[in-house]
Amino acid sequence: MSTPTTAELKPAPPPVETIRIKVDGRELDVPKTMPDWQGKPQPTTMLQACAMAGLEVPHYCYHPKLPIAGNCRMCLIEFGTPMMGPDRKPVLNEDGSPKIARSVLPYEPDAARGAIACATPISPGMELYPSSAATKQMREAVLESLLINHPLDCPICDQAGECKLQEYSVEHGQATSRFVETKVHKPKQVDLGPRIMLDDERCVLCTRCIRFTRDVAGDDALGIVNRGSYNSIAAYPGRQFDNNYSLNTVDLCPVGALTSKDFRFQMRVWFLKETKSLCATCGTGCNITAGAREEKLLRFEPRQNDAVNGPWMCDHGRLNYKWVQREDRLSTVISTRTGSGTWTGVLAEVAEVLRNAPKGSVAMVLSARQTNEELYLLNKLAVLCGAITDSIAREGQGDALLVSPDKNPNSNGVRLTGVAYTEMGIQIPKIAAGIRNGQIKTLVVFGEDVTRHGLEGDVLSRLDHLIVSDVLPNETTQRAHFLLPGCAHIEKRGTFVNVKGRLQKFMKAVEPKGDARPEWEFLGELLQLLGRPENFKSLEGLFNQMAKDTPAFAGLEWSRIGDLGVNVKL
Amino acid sequence: MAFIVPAELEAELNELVTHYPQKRSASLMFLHAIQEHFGFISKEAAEWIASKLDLQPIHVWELVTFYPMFRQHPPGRHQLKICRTLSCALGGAYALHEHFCRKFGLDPKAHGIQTTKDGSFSVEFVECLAGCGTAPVMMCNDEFHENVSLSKADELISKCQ
Amino acid sequence: MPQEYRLILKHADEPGYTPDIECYLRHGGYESLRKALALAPRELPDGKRMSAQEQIRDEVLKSGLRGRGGAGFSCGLKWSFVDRRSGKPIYLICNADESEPGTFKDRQIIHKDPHQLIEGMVISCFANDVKLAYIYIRGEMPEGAKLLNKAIKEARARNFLGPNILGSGYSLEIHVHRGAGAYICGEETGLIESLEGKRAYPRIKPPYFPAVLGLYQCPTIVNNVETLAAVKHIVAMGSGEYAKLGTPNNTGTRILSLSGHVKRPGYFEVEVGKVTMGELIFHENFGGGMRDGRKLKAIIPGGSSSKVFKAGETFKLKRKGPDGQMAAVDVGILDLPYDFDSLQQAGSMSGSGAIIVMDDSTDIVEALANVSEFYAHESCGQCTPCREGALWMSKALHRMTHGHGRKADADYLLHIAQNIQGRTICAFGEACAWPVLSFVKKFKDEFESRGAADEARHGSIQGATGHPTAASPGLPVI
Amino acid sequence: MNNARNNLTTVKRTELTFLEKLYVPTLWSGLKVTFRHFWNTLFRGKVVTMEYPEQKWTVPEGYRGAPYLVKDTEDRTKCVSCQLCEFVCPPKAIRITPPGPAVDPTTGNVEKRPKEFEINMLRCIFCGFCQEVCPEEAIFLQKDYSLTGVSRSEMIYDKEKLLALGGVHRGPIMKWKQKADEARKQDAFKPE
Repeated sequence: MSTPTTAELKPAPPPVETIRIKVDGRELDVPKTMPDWQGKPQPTTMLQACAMAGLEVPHYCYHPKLPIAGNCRMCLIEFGTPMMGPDRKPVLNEDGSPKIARSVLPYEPDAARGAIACATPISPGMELYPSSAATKQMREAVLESLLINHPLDCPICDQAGECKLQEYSVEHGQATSRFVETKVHKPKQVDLGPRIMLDDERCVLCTRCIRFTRDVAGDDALGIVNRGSYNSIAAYPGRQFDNNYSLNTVDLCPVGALTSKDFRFQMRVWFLKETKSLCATCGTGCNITAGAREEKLLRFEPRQNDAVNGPWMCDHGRLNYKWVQREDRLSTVISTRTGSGTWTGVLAEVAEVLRNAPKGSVAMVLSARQTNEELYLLNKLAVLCGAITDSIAREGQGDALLVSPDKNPNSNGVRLTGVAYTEMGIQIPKIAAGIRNGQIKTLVVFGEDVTRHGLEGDVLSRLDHLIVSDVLPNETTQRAHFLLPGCAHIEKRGTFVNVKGRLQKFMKAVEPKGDARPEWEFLGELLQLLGRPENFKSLEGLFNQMAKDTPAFAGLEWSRIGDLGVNVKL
Repeated sequence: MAFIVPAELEAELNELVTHYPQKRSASLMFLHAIQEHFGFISKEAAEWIASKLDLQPIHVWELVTFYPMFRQHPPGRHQLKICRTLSCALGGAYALHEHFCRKFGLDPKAHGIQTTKDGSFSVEFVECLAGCGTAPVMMCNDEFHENVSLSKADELISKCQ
Repeated sequence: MPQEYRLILKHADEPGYTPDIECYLRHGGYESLRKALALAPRELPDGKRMSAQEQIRDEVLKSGLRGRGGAGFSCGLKWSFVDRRSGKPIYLICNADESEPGTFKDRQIIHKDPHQLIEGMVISCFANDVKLAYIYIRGEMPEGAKLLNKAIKEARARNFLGPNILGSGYSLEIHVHRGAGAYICGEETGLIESLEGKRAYPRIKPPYFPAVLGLYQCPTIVNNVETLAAVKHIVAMGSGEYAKLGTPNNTGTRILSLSGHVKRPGYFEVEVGKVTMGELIFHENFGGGMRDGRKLKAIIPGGSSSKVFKAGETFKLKRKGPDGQMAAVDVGILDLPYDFDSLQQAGSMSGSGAIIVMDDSTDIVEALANVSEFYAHESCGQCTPCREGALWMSKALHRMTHGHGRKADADYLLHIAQNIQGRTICAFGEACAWPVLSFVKKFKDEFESRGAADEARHGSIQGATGHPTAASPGLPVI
Repeated sequence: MNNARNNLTTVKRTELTFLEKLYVPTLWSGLKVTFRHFWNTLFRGKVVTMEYPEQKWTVPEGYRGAPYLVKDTEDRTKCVSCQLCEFVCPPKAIRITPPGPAVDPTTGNVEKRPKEFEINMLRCIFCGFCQEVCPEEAIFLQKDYSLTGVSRSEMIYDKEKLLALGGVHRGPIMKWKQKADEARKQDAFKPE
């Protein structure tokens, strides 16, 4: 029990069967099988073997989490196999090493024949030549083919900067093309659905989008129409490509054919500051990369974490960032009692109120959208004031892939930090009754509009003190006597525990607006004002302190969580 | 315009489905049958087939746009398909095509399907019809014609009219 | 004197021979099937038993029958690859998608003697434990499909097909499936995809070898019409007799399709390798010589995808000399025996047995432009080199034939074609690249002089023309 | 390392001679230039200064003056807001606001224009990187070298001002128009 990172420390796996091959002349033992896109063991492919040798084989249609198509031909590599004599025994060189037959065209023994590395399994003694002249030539030729009908409109293409066609052209392409004919023109600006725009001219027909939506999202909405060079990706005319995972096709698209309407033309990607964060829309806790420029959030993209979301995320979560920087965002700290507008003043007042509150006269409603660290500090505060605490459950529709029916990002954090033990919201009627009968005089609310969860306006109006921290205005914040503007998770650091018990940390992508501050900061100050000086100076310190005090997190340290999180015992 | 499949045709189609272990396989035969009956594959037809075979309409549409024999628009009452591939080209298929086009006032340079204004004929070049030994060959609707000389072509037109 | 040897088409062109079952039965039809079904298991000297099915498969292997569809691969070997242990049903598909330009042999069998094909299929299915088989016939042969459907009905009525065939306990269903105008359906995995109701996109091999993961991911055999018809005769006459026809390693008879500028185009069934190219074109029993007293210029020996021969070419062929040793002998094009191996040694292939003859009036650039337009139209567009390259070559040739050629276009075309062959999912890459490679290499002067003349007229151009005739005629606009 | 150290040679500073230490000859040679100009201006009518700003200097070809945006011959902004100049600009003088997804269908298949394009001429160092990087030939360093204003904000030139100053570019590149024309000529698929 001393190491809660148990999920990572499985017993040593049985020794894997390996195959000895040569990659670019270097001997290498690779496992006989590797997991395929669904995780089932399949014979190791040339591409995987090259990756193990530290060589990236360029590809468009191949994606580790999609079935193999083998149509882009970009991953063609030259290879050789041990020569077999007529007696089915290997032919040997003079020095006793097996003689290798390079793959050649059967009808043209001087020309090398490539195999697609993404689909061709390796065999013992095989030699791969991913850096040979012939391989290089094959790549050049495929790139030339892909580019002849490409519109080359990088200046207006949103993919520019993260486009595989650009990258490979620089890395593997040739400087000039011989093409002098007119290009094939295809539909541009095709409205595929509410969130996706398609440019068929840019498409390299890798079919990643088709395979994703068919085999992963389970909505077989896309296909190829027409034939030959006129092939175009399309949805059925009149049918919207609108499933909740459609935007993943934008990430998958190696070129700028599929673009997100939301992000389209908003900013060139090279200006984005990318921050590792989490999606807080539901309990799944998909890992994301938040892109922002000059404190303006511009997009969320999934960040691969096979323990949680793989490389995907849902559209709803991806687009759920705009509220953070809304105009009416709470940005001033307010005390209606003194009209004070400074943190020092208001926190002093709040401390005064809580210090003088008799035991049992304080209640706290704390959102499961707060971070573990904040909940930990709030729980401390609750103990100090002898307060009754609870949180609000938020149930909704889930699906089979990623969306969880629990719409709180940190329900488990609420439980593990002791804010609510079993069922969330069970104490709310008790708090309401307490306020009604005058027993509870002070209510602390963090991140919830309690008027919509059983503590209506007339109940709140009976309170002596209503201390509220939130991000956006609502009826509760309007009634607050003390308003402490907080941060959205994307504006601060912290940790959440997802529905499956994975503790994950997130970083700060943008600065909060105005007076707004991370809650853990002012909570630390508040505790200090209440005579409970805390030891932490930073979030790291706070986390480590919390981990020591909380049984579920025992043994954890901020620096050891890593980008992909760790499993904790629920 | 409602898309209504007559009962006999539907029965025929239902029988076709039983030929295959998987329903989807029948889609090509469905398209043939529907096109034979209606002359072309409309959007409604594609959707009807899709629902009949438990497919997405895009699956059917992929086929309609892939296989050149399927039409998305009504062709002429008599469809003249002239083979343009090498043996027939050597045997005079281009002259034959031009002959038809001039006769009907169509563009002799266009290879794709062209329909006369009155909708009676449509002329198009198609690829190899597997009748190379008797070039030039052509099809008039489902009929196969070999050694089509220009005079034979005229006969064919008058027979159609 | 070279002449035809009619085995498969023995009766087809006889006066009064009709495609119905009565006529077929009168000519000894379905006797081979009876023979096959009645085969008793044989005891081998080593004590093993050889079932009837194994015996037929062994016969086909021993007969040396090579696939008549194009690749010329041993039929018996192909059958031996079938995964019989998977527990999944085995399917057999008759590839009647005869679409290689120049070929019209299968049409003769289907139209004139459909029962012969059915009988060959039933025997082949029996030999391979197939319960369900399909005939994939090209869409452009509606008449053939009707005839086959009728023949199947007749055969079923006589219990040559259906449940418990002739009381043997063996059951088989055959259905006719129509294509819809896609050349690529002749490729076996493309055909399988098409039969599954999808776009005819050939599958990647590995892992989708039809013998293991074919139709509906089950083991599948895909054989040409003529191959299956030949199976009937192998069973009828025994592998030994059959192998005596033709030449070693090129056994049996073949139906050759002769077209182009010859006096007597048509189909001829011959013993493989017993007739030379020159005899086929010039002998009065066959082509009867060039039309209008013209001279021979070029021969496409095995369907439009095979590499062209130029008149007057000679090849080094390995032949057994009088001393019994293999030696390289110079063989002129007209003395080239028409068989699988000789043509391969001459750098081309016999493909589907379609010979297209061109005389000296032929504009070789126009001819290649015609062939290239065919391949640009027929490319399925699944994989990059062929999708982009086939249309690219067609566009370049269209430009050349429309007065905007360049001297450099010869090398330009070779460059494109070389980047297609051997890099695609299926053999279509070769099919579209080979004509270009061989035409341009062998008639380079014609390409260059034409380009040079255009350049002299227009000055050097940079992509002056469009491609006004769409390479996809009738391509739908959505 | 050792080798490099051994190869070090110490260059001795040359001692000034007595005459050089006097500095008078050097002073004198400088004054000679002054006197020559004085003489030439006064008596030989050779003027080396001009009465700026009434008189203005004609700049040579290739002079790097202020960068302005240009329009094409059909009065369309050439800039497609690719933001490469913004990225490459060493003093970060350029600031582009890319547009929303509004499309102007009359301009072929160009889908993008800058909503706002600002150059802070106080920051601009006239290096010419923006012109060099521009894939659309939409920004050129022109011959303007005299930029004045009475406030800092006045020195931030906006899109309208830059376009007005930039004028029309008569270069042959009209790639978007050509693309649209080419597409219209094609059989199989036509835009619109």
